[in-house]
Parts: sequence; C-alpha cells; structure tokens
Amino acid sequence: SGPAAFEVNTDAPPSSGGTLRVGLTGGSTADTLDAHIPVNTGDSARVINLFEPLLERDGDYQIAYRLAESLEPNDDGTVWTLRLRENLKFSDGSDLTAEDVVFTFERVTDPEDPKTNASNLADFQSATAVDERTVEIQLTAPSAVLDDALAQYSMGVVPRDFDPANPIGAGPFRLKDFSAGMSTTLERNPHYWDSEPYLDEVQILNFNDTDALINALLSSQVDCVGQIPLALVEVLESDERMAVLNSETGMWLPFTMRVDVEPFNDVRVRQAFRLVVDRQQMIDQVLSGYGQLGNDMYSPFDPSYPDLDQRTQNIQQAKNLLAQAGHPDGITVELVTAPIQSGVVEAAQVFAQQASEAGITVNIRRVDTTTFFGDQYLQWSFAQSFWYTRNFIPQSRNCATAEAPFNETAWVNQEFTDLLDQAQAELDEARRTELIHQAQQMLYDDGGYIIWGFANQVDAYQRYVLGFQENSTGLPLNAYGFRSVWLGEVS
Amino acid sequence: MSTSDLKPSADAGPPPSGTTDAEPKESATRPAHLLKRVWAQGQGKVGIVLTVFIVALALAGPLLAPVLTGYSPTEFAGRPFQPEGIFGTDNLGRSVASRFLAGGLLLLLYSVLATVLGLVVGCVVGMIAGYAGGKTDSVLMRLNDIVLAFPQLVLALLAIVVLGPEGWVLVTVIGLTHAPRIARVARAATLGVVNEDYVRAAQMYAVPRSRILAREIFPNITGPLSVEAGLRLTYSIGAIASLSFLGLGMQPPTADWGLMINENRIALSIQPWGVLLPVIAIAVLTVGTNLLADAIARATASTTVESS
Amino acid sequence: MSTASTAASSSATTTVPDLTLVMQGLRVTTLDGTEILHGVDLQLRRGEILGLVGESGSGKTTAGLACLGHFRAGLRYHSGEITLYSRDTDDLSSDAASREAAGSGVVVTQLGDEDLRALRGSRIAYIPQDPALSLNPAIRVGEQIREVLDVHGFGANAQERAARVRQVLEDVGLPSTDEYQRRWPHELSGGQQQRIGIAMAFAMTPDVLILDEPTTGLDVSTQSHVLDTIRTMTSLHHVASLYITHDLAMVAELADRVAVMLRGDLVEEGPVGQVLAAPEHPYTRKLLEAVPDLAGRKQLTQTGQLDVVPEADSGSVVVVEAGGGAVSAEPETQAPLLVVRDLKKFYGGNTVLEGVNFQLEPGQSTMVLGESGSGKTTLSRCVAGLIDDYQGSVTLRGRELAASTRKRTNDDRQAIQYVFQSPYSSLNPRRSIGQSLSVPLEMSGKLPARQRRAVVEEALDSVRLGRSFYDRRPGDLSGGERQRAAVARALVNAPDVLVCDEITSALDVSVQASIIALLNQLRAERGLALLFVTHNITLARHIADHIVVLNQGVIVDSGPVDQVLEAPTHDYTRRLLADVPTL
Amino acid sequence: MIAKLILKRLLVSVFILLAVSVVVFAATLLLPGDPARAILGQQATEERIAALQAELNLDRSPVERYFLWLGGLFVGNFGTSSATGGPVTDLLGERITASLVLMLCAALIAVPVGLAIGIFSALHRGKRADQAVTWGTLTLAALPEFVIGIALVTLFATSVFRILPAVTMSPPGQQVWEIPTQLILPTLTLALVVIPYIIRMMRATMAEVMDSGFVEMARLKGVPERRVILRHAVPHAIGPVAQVVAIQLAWLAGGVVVVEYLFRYPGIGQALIDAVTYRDVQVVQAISIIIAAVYVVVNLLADIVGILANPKLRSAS
Ligand SMILES: Nc1ncnc2c1ncn2[C@@H]1O[C@H](COP(=O)(O)OP(=O)(O)OP(=O)(O)O)[C@@H](O)[C@H]1O
Ligand SMILES: Nc1ncnc2c1ncn2[C@@H]1O[C@H](COP(=O)(O)OP(=O)(O)OP(=O)(O)O)[C@@H](O)[C@H]1O
Ligand SMILES: [Mg+2]
Ligand SMILES: [Mg+2]
Repeated sequence: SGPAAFEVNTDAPPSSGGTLRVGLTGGSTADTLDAHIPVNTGDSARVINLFEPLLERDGDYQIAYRLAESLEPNDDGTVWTLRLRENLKFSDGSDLTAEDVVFTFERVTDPEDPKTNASNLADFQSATAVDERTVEIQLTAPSAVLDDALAQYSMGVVPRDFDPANPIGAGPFRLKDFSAGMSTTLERNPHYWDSEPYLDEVQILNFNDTDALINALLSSQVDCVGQIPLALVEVLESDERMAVLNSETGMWLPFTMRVDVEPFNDVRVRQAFRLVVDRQQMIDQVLSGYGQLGNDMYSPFDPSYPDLDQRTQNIQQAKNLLAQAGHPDGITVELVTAPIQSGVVEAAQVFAQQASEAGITVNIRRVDTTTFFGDQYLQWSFAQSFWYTRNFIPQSRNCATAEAPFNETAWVNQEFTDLLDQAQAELDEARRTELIHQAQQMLYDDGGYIIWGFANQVDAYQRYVLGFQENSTGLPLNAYGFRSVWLGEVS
Repeated sequence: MSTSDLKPSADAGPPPSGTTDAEPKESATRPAHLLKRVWAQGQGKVGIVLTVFIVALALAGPLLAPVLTGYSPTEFAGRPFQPEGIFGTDNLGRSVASRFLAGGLLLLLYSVLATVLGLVVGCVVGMIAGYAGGKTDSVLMRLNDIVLAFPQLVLALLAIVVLGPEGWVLVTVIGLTHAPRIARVARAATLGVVNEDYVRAAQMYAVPRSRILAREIFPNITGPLSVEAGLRLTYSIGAIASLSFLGLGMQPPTADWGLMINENRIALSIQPWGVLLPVIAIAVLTVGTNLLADAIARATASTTVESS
Repeated sequence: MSTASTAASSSATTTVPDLTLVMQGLRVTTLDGTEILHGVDLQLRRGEILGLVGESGSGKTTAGLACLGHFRAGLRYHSGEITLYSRDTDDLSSDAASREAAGSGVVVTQLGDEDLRALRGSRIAYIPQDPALSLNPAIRVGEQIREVLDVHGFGANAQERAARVRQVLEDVGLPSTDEYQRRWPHELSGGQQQRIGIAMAFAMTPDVLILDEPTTGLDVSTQSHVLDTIRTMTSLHHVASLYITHDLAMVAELADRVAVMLRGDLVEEGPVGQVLAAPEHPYTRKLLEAVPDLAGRKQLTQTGQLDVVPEADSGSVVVVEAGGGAVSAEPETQAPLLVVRDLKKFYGGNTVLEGVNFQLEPGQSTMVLGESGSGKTTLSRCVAGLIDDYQGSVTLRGRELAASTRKRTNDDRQAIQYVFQSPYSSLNPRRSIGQSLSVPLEMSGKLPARQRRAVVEEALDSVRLGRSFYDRRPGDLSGGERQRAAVARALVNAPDVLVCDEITSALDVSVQASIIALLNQLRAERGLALLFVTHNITLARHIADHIVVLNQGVIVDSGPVDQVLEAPTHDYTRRLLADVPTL
Repeated sequence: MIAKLILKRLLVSVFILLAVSVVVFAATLLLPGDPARAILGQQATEERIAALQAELNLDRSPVERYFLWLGGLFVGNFGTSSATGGPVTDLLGERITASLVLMLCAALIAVPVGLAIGIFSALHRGKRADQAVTWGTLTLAALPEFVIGIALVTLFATSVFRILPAVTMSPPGQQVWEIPTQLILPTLTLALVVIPYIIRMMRATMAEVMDSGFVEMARLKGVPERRVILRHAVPHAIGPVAQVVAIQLAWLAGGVVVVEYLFRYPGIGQALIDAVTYRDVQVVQAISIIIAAVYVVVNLLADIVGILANPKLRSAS
C-alpha cells in the first residue's frame, strides 16, 4: 500500500518470536506488581498480562470466559457456581485450583485491606471450593451482574501463597525483570492455558511525557505506544511507517458538581451548567473529533443505555435557570483540574470558554495528580474525573450511591439506590432494563455529572506489528492484549 | 570568590590623556544622558530595539490580539493543530497568533519582578557584607553559601507544591534563588570600591552608612550589576518557562509563551508556529536585554559618548 | 659578553659610527585618526643616555614603544621611520630589501611580526614603569629572565643560559642563588623587582634600551640604587639608552642629552648641561621652574605656564616666600591648635606608629617626611579620625578628640580636614563635583540646602576652578583639576587644620607646582595650619616651615626646615638628603 | 600553609552541608501528607499506620528525627521511601550513577570546548570570529534548556536526520551508558546550556589578562605569541574561570532535572520530580542533600584550583 519504505506481509500466518517494545505514559517509583491494586497504565498492562481473570470483557465489551468455563446463578441470584477449565497452571507450573480462586476472592475483599475490585463485590459473602474445579460464591443480596464484577482486570487469579514481589499468575506472560517507573520485561508463559502467545518477550517502557513517547516511536525506539494525543492522529496516520489503532470506547471525562454544596445544591444551577456545554465543540477541540457525543449518562455499551433527548448548548435557558437560582448577574466557580488523563485539563479550558458566554466565570485551578487524589479528593465542589467503560449498575455502585467509594458528586438518592438494588436482583432482562431506565432518568434530571462525550482510545504502532484489534474498554492497545500480537515479516 | 569578575571599570583609572591641569574645559556640560550613551553603542542600539519591540509586543499584545486575529486568546478557531489563520491553531484549536500576542505580558511581568526582587535583596545583602566586612561579612556570606547550595529547583518544586503555582510564589521563589548569586556579585563589586578614597571621605564626613551605600557605593557598582541583571532576567524567563514546561508554572488557560511551548511542542513537526513564535520571542527578549545590560554597563563606566 | 661589544664597535658599518637608533618624522595616530605624535625625530648613540622629558600625555611612552615597533592597542603607526644599526646586523634574520633601503640598518617600522619578535628583548630591550605589573606574578623570577634567553636562542645549551642568568643577576646586584631565582615576584621589594626587569633587559646585551620612568614607583633611596645600576650597566655594555621621565632633576643626574616633548612634538633637544642651563623653548623653561629644589631658591609659581597655556589660571597668583610662612603664628595664650601625644598604632602584631609626638600652631605648616611604609599615612589618618583604634591622644585646642570621625563632634570634624593622596579615587566618579563638595556642608547641617551651592561655588573659586565645574563629573577633569576639587571639598567648612597626604605625588611637576602655590595662598589668606605629608624632601622649602621626619613609626628628626635640612641629626635624614637628585 | 587554607575551606564546606541538611529537613517538614499513610495506602487501618509511624520514627519530635536522619546519612542510610516502601538507597543508587555519568560527559565536553572558544574569542577581539562567537553564545544562553533539547531531538532524532535515539531506554540489566548513542543528545543539551557562560567568562578574563602589563612585557621581550598565550596568559585566567566553571557544573546537578525529564533519562532528576509529586519526603531530602553536596564539592575544587593557581596564596607564609 503506497510507496512504503518497507513492505509487511499481512497475509502470512502469525509467526512466533521476537520482542515487542511497548511505550506507555505514566509510571513512577510507586509502581506495583500487585495483581489487585493496579493504579496507572503501566500497572494495568502488567496485571493484565501476568494474571488471568475468570472472565473478561472482550473487544466488543461482551463477557467472555477465560479461566472460568461457566458461571451460573441460582434462581434468586444469591449463589453463583463457577466452574474452572481443566488443567490450569500458574506460570511456575503449579496447579491452579478452586482453592486459589477462593483465596483470590478473599484477598480482594479483605475488609482490613480491600483491593480495587472490592467495591464491585460489595455483596460478596463467601466463596467455597466445592471441588478442584468448582467454586460456590455466596452473596448477601441477589445479584444478576456478578459476572461483570468478575470480568474486571483487577480480578486476576493468584496462588494461595501470593507474594507481590514474585508475582506468579496464570496470564500469558510472566515477569522477567521489573524496575519501578522505568521498565518491565515480560516473557512468554509456557504454562498458559490458551494458545500460547506469539511473542517471546514484551518490554513495557514508562514515559513521563507524551512528547518523549511519540519521539521514541518516531525514532523507532519502541514498536507501539498506548494512547497518543488525538490531535496527532492524522499526522501519524500519514506516516507510512506507522499504523493507528482507533477504538470507540465508553471512556468518559466528566465534570463533577458536588450536589451538597453551594452553588450546585440547586438543581437549576446544575442544569444550567449542563446547558452551557457545546458537546460537539468539546469533542472537536478536546478530542480533535475522535469521540462520541455524551448526554450526561454513562455506560454507552450497556444494553440498557437509554435513548433520552440529546442535551445541546442553550445559553439563554442556562442564563434563565441561573437567574431563577439567584444568580442573575452570573456566577463564579472554581474548577479543580489535574492531568489525571489526557484531555482532562484541556476539557476544563474549553468548558471555561463555553461557560463564559452564559456569564459563568470559571477559574481553573490546576493541581498535580497526587494533590487531586489526595486528602481533598471527593471534597472538590467542582472538579473533573475519568472512568473507563463500565456497565450501568457497577458504574453506579462505584459513583452514585451512599456506599460508592468514589461518589464524586455526592449525589445520593434513596429511590435511585432502591431501583439499582431491584435491577441488580432482577434476573429478567426486560424487567431489569425497565428499572434501569427509571434510574437513569433520575440521574439525567438531577445528577451532578456533566458527561459531554466518550473519548476514543487511539494508539499507534509500527506497521510490522500485527494482531492489534479495536477494543471498547478504554484500555489502550487492545486492552494490553499482547497475547494476540506478533511481529510481521518485513521485506 | 566572585561569580563573575566583571570588574567595575570605574573611571578612577589612569589620568585622562591629553588634558593637563592648566587647560580647563570650555563647556561645563552635564554628562550625556545614560540612554544617549547606550544608544550610541551599536550593541546598545540593537539591544534597545529588540527589547522595546518585545516589550511593546507583550504590552500591546493582549489588546491587539482579538483585533488583529479575529479571535480572543481563548476562543476556538478550528480543530487542534490545523493550519487555519496566519499561524494555525494550537493544541485546543485556539488561534496561535492570538495566544502569542497575549502570552508575553505575564511572563515578562513575573520575570522582571523576580529579577527586581533578587536584585534588591541580593544588592542589600551583598553591599552590606562587602561594606561592613569582618564578622558581618563572614556571617552573611556563609548564609549566602547555604542558600546557594540548597538546590534551586527543589526549592521551587517544594514551594509550588506547598503553596500552589500562584504568581507571587513563582516570583518570590525565583527572586530569592537569584538573590545569593546577585549578592556575591554585589559584594565583589562593593569590595572593589569600598577602599576607594571617596568612600573614606564620606566616612570622614560621618555620612550615615545607609547613605554611603546608596550614594557612594551603589552608583559605582551598577556596571557589574546591570550585567548581572541581564543574566538574571534570562534565568528568570528560563525558570518560569521551565516550570511551565514541567506543568508547575503558569496555569491554563492563560495564554503564556512558556506554556505555549509546552502545550504545542508535541506537534512541532506539523504546526511549528505554536512553539517557534514563543521561542523566538523569548530568545529575542533575552538577547535584547543582555545586549542592553552590557551596553548600560559600558555606558555607566564612562561619561562620554562613544563612537562606533 | 664583553667580546660582543668590542666586536661591534670594530665591525660598525654605518656612516655615523656610534648612531644606534634613528627615529625620523614618526607619526602615530589613534584608530580614529587623531594624531598623537606629529613627526618626532630622535637619535640614540651608543653608550649614551638620552633623557626624554615632558608632561603626562605628551607622547613619551608612545615614542619609546615605537622603537620596539610596538604600538599600544588603539594606536596606529602612520608614517616615519625608525632604523636600528645593530652591532651585529648580519645575525638578524631580516629581509635583505629593508636592510638595503636603510643603508644596512634595520628599518624597525617595516619589519614583519616574526622579525620584530626576534628584535625585541634581544637587540632592543624595554624596562617598564611599574615592575609589579610587568612581571608575571605566576612565574618565578629566574624563569622570567631565562625565558628571554630561551626565546632568543642564547648560547648553545641550557647550562650556558643558566650561567648567563646568574651573571646578569649579579650584574644588577641581586643574589644569583637558586633560592632567589625560585622566588615569586611578590616576594621581592619594588626595587628588587625593578632590578629583575633590568636584568631581563640586559640579558641579551641589547643595542638599545628603552626605560620608561623605571623609578617612579620607588622611594628615593631605592631609586638611587636603581639609577646606579642603570648607569653602570649602560656604560659597561655600551648600550644606547632612552630614559623617559618627567623628573628633570633625574635627567640632570643621569642623561647625556635631553629631549623635551610637548603634546606629541619634540620641542627641544641638546646636551643636558646646555638645555637645563639655557633652555630655549618656553615650555622647557616652565618645566624647569616647576621643579622643586631642595635649596628652595626657586619660587614655585605658575606664571611660567602662561605663555604655554594661554587660558591658564588668572594672574591672581600669590607668591609665597619659601621657607617662611606667610602668616606667622601669632603668640597665643591658649593651648596650641593641634597636639599629637604618644600616638601608637598596631596592625595585628605589627607596630606601625610607636609613640609619635608633635604639635601644630595656627598658620604653621609642618611637613611629615619619611620613606614608603614609615607610617605617614597612618599618622595623618589618625589625626583626621579615619583610623579609630589608635592609642595616645590627639588634642584640638586643648580638647582631646574622639578616635573616630563618627564620634567626633560636628565642630571637631569641621576643624580638621583631610585631602587624599590620589585625586583619581577621592571623588566619586558617579557624582558631580558639586554634589561631592556639598557633602561636608550637608553633614554639618549648618546651612540650609539652598545656600550650600553658593558656598561650594565660592570654594571652587578659591581653588581657581570656577563655578562652571559645579555640574561636571570627575571623569572629565584632569588630575590637577580633581586635586583642586578635593582641596576645595576640604575647604568648604573653613577648617583650621588641613592634612594633605602626598597630594601631589600622583601629579606631574607642573601640576604639583600649581597645587603647592594654591596651598601657600590659602595659608596666607586663611591662616590655615597645614600637615603636609610627603616623601619628596625637595618640596620642603616650598611648602613647610617645620619638618618632622618619620622612620619606622618613630620621629627621628624634627624642627624648623632650615635646621633639619642643614643640620640633620639622624642618619636616616642624612641618607635621605644624600639620595635626592638635584638639577 | 596551603594545606591549612584548604583545610579551612573544607571545614566551611562541611559546615555548609550541615546547614543545608537542616534547611532541607525543615523545608520538607512543610510537605503535606503522612508518609506512613502514603506507604500503606488510603484504606489502611489506624493501628497499622501507627505501627509504621513508630518504625519510621514519625512519632518522635522533629528535632529527634533530624538527628536520627543525620546519623543515618553518615552510614549511607537515607531512610525509607514512602513510594516504594524500600530503602531510599536502593531507589537512588543507580540513578545517582546515571546522573553523574551524564554530568561528567557534559562537563568533559563543555569545559574544554568552552575554554578553547573563550580563548579564541578573546584573542580575536572585535574581529568577525569574535562577534560570531559573542552572538552565538548570547543566543544560546537566551534559550531555556528544554528548548535546546527539543530542537536537538527534532533535528537529530525525529524529523530532519533520524540518526540518534530521541529518548534513553536501557534494556533490563543494562545501564544507560552502555548504549553510548543514547547519551549523545542529553549530553549535548547540557553542554550547550553551560558552554555559553564558560565562553563568556573565559573571554572576559582572557581579554583582561591580555591587556595586562606582564603580557605586554612578554611581547616586548620577544616571546612568541603562542607562548605568550599558553605560558603567560592562560594560567592567570584559570583561577577566576574555575569559579564560574564550578558554578556551571554545580548548576548541572540541579539542571539535569529538566533534561532528564525531556529525554526520559533514568537519573536523580526524574526521581526528584516523582518524589515531589508523590510527597516522598525521604527521597526529596536525599536528593537535595546530594545536589548540595555536589555543589559544595565542586566549589571546593574550584577554590583549591584558585589557591593553586595563585602563587601569592600558595607561598604566603
Ligand atoms: N590606546 C590609546 N588610544 C588612544 N589614545 C591614546 C592611547 N594611548 C595613549 N593615547 C594618547 O596618546 C598620548 C600620549 O600618550 P603617552 O602614554 O605616550 O604619554 P606619556 O608622555 O607617556 O604620558 P605619561 O607621562 O603619563 O606616561 C596621550 O594623549 C594619550 O591620551
Ligand atoms: N590596613 C593595614 N593593615 C596592616 N598593615 C597596614 C595597614 N595599613 C598600613 N599598614 C602597614 O603600616 C605601615 C605604614 O603604612 P603607611 O601607609 O602609614 O605608610 P606610608 O608612610 O604612608 O607609606 P607610603 O609612602 O607608601 O604611602 C606599612 O608597613 C604598612 O604595611
Ligand atoms: Mg608614559
Ligand atoms: Mg602613604
């Protein structure tokens, strides 16, 4: 295709061998190898490739079985039975049994030291190994969505004697070398249950700066990079050496208004703020057009994503609402932002510009990520956030109930929570969708999020890297699916 | 121990040639104005032109930006990094030209303030140390050494993390890190004149010490100080721009040259103007101020108008 | 190397056998075209010393350096010719053409860089004014002499060169030991440094020697040593010397012939006896008149300048009888004006003053005499209150003064005024003369600001500078004008005692004469008492009525001028008197 | 004598380092956040935090903690990093070496080149070449270091010539300096930042020395120009220039931060930014002390050079 400097034979069958050098931004001396508390992109990439979950979300955001062969609820959804595949082994060759799965559940939900996925397993009561390959999971309340919780990547199965310093898992790769904040080397796991990965080695290299990342790609020091600035997509596409992986995702970068403090405790102010946003312009300016319109509602990949009226910019109505709320001469707010994800600080600036038309003065206060997630996290009255793709119920459990660990808007509504509980317990698909729609309407009318769009995840790689596929979870590089990647023949 | 041994070439040098005692000068003119003497030097001329150009740009820019480009510095002119308008759009699709015009004022203001702060503190400390000598000198200079040894950037990072990236924090931190360096130069220069007889004469007439410092010593060390001021201004601009580069300096959506470089450098190969314009402006400004400082130093060293 | 000199005289190929260097119509300009030398002619003869005199800035150094084909940065050779008739011209690697053109002499002004370099230090040597600045402080002195031999390829091997270094060191009267050779310049005294310079110049037994005021920085005794060395070396090696100075007395002692320069022109030339006895040019006469003499027969006036510099100071010149003060101290019943009793001063363990006693009456002028380092400045600064940790007492009209000026009362401060040695450093170059002169008034606080200007202008008038100087800066004043301004500053508060610390030593003789005249006039007009500090004993009869001789912090001789000069009681005084060169 | 002078300077240096350690310690006390909580994470229980605080001596008074910390410094114990939970020494060990290598390379290029160009420029004062050097240094000095770095990367790695690596990456187990091509751009950037000042200083000092009486005298003695420069002039410029070189080299210690950031160089600069953003107090303290120590040592060396280059000080008795 075109006068490329070299030709890659894309039709040849996948070939084994070689080292894939992966560039990712983020990473620091605080990087971890723990299977259950991944924080940044590097952590995620390691966790996904070192540890195998029971289920996973595939490229189309459908649940797929990994270590598990089946997962069935009982009639009321309070007990789920999980069946493992045959002959599973950890990367050190030892057997992976139901006991290990039980240990994993207990480790993640340890009340003393709860891990990342504990919030999705709030209903978890206990797990018991029925036999070598069967685990029974008892819940405190009925749930129709346990499979979603088990499909989180921070839910990898670990052996009973798990030690983060020597991270044994059942993932496609195992650890060869690790230097926090700098680089990680993974090598093929010969005991992997699925078809073995093609690559001999994967090197994950941390960059603190997107510019250095792109430079490394351009000077061929890395083979692929995760998450490139969207403004550069066209440039990289036009470079004959490069290929671009552009995935639509459910990743959202909302503004968060705390509904329990001035001035956002008045729903008219919240609505006014939602009305000043020109969502298409947001996507154009912040995402260079690489994104989908948002409608103040998360979980676009959930089968029950609603079909509500699309909110559009309406300055006059926003002004009216503000006037009714007692701010006839405009209003001044402080927006706390931090570079927690690319596009966030940019979105703040675009918002400030758009809001100014309605007499809203937005003072941007940029803090560093540590400060943002520090003592005052969840206290900022007007800030921003960032979430990967999730379905509606688990997402709401994370951010929209009294128990939610990250309720950034402090929006708590008993009726909404009740609806969630009912929906979660409802095994009938249609009935559940109905309940969810009711809850969504409340969030849409009253909630504290401004969800202006969903960002595409765009990665870039050298053309000789083959096997990357689009992925809607929001995680870069096909959700770090290096197990299906191989290095093509260059002629 | 002085950092830059640019000696104050005071005119207490050899006898002026050609004039004898018996030949009083005809006109009792006042010496030519400093500005005139600076302008008379080729370097001074270039320095003034460059400096005035950038300062005028920075001052008038914010007002002119919307008029000249049709966009305010925060308005959107198109998608990011597109060639719309004269110099294209930036990382958020705003007009590079407009942001460039508006982006010099704060940088200039902060770096000038930081330099002035450093100069004032440094001069006072250095002159007192040089003039008082003895114990006072040792104590002040040891303190100075301590501040010097304390890494500048650590100080800046700590202050910004603790106090936030406010303008006054930037100015204070950068100004204070300049102070010990300026103090060294001021002290060295003071030592060069403190033994001059005119200082002794002032002491003899019991002129208050503060007035000796201000009237007798200060005017005679302006040469090395103005060179130092030029250098420090360069450092201030660089420091503020570098902090912006690390994301700790000027905050978005402020239009600022340092920030612009950081925001747009990613697209250097496709939309270079977003980086080039501020880089050129910063370079022209610092080259200009340094030329000017050198010329001022030379001009204060002599009272006559130089040819060439 | 005496063989070389005999060989040279026999193999002389020039038409004028003893002519060694001829300068013809030399013109030198600055880079922007201003002419500095307007066609100077000089001839140097073998074994003869030519004295080149003239006031500061007349172009003496420029002419001297031109002999080496060197022009200082900013200066440019314009025209004229300098020809060197070397004893062994053939040895020189100059190109045949230029030698031909000059009639077998070498035309220095036409030589290329490499030829010039070969000439310098070997055929033509230079002895600079300030040895402290001309010796490389980071190279041992023996090494610096050896370097000349090295670069000019003296002798056959290192031993011969080492032997030569030892020999010249002995010739100039310095120890030739290895230890001495391994000293750094700063470990030698000024006189020794200058003799190293002389040794360096003679190392290659040059034909021509240019000496640029080689004794200016030295005290009289050292000076006479150095002059002796120069005299013997010149005749020993049969060298043609150009001795640059502005001290006519020294020329009288040393030179065979003398040339007088005035602003880039040679105005008179001839044998020393003739020129000094019967000067033809008015400028030469003026110079001669300005030279102080020990006998005090001359009157140091400024009238001599008038025909040379028409716009010189007005005729209001007061001639003061030398030796006798114009105003004699009236017998007073009250305590003497100034009494210094048992003054002691230590710097660390170093005793600088060891109990000095003297007193001063109104209108009296006392000269404090002593060689460098004897404590003159220290003494005068103690009196003026510029040194605050002395022991002993300074009493003014019976009242003991506090040690530091800051602690003295306003009146005390006004009563004693001090004039600094160097006019180049005593006025703040950044402030106008008027501002500097107002300071004493400002600090005494007696006059409202409006009237100060009038007083300052008066003082400027009284030192004959004129009011127009009020707004000028020291930078555009000559040394003499500055020193007048400094005197005027001391006068604005109408003091009783004026302490003058070598106030003329940085100035040339004619300027010195005018300052002396000015001081005498002020004494006459105001009854000012004067403490005149100097190491120049020849000024005694022109300025003082009493002399105090200071030696290593002790007063060794004191009394009225005539008594001390004619019947010195102390060895040191006698030595001083013996070393003085006279016309 | 000379030993005594140097000893005195040494004592002053030690005093300065001690004082800096107090300032560093006090300054980092201001950093918000609790290291124990940072190590254990937000969800840790109070008892575990208290236990860790005791282990890290956080329950003691600041004065006690200072002396414990200072005592640790003497035995090479910089404390526990709150980010990794491990010893700071483990974290910094290789990074310090990496930074030192970078600084050393930059110094080895910048100092001789700067001195040579400075001398050259002084000898051709006023001529074209000198003016070119003057303008060059002025412009170079006017550009912040990251601009120089970006320009070099664009020129040599990503856009014009693609001949050098844009960032540093060492395969596991290998040190950065084992792949020398990666060092070229960061070294060049640092060198270009410090060279202008060395040139300027060397030029000014040499110009002054060339105007001095003893240089004129050497010429009048017939000493060849080469020898005049090398034997008579240059040794005099060394003393004062050593001071400026020292300050520039000491600047390198702090200035590497931006350059390391730009080139992803695994040195202390990177670690410093991380440590400050993650409030890793012990690491901030350690790096500050290390940078201060570099500063003090380099200045001490410059002082010694100054003493040795000055025969007055050398032989004063
Ligand atoms: N580099 C220079 N550039 C321009 N003019 C110069 C320069 N050097 C000397 N002159 C001028 O040349 C004239 C002669 O100077 P020169 O040094 O030869 O005088 P001099 O007789 O040696 O004086 P002195 O007794 O003070 O040493 C003076 O008027 C001086 O101003
Ligand atoms: N500040 C000082 N510290 C130490 N010693 C000093 C100081 N000032 C002067 N001396 C010493 O005191 C002695 C007398 O110095 P002083 O300046 O009074 O001599 P002087 O007679 O004025 O000499 P000159 O003719 O050279 O001016 C000298 O040996 C000098 O080295
Ligand atoms: Mg002269
Ligand atoms: Mg003296």
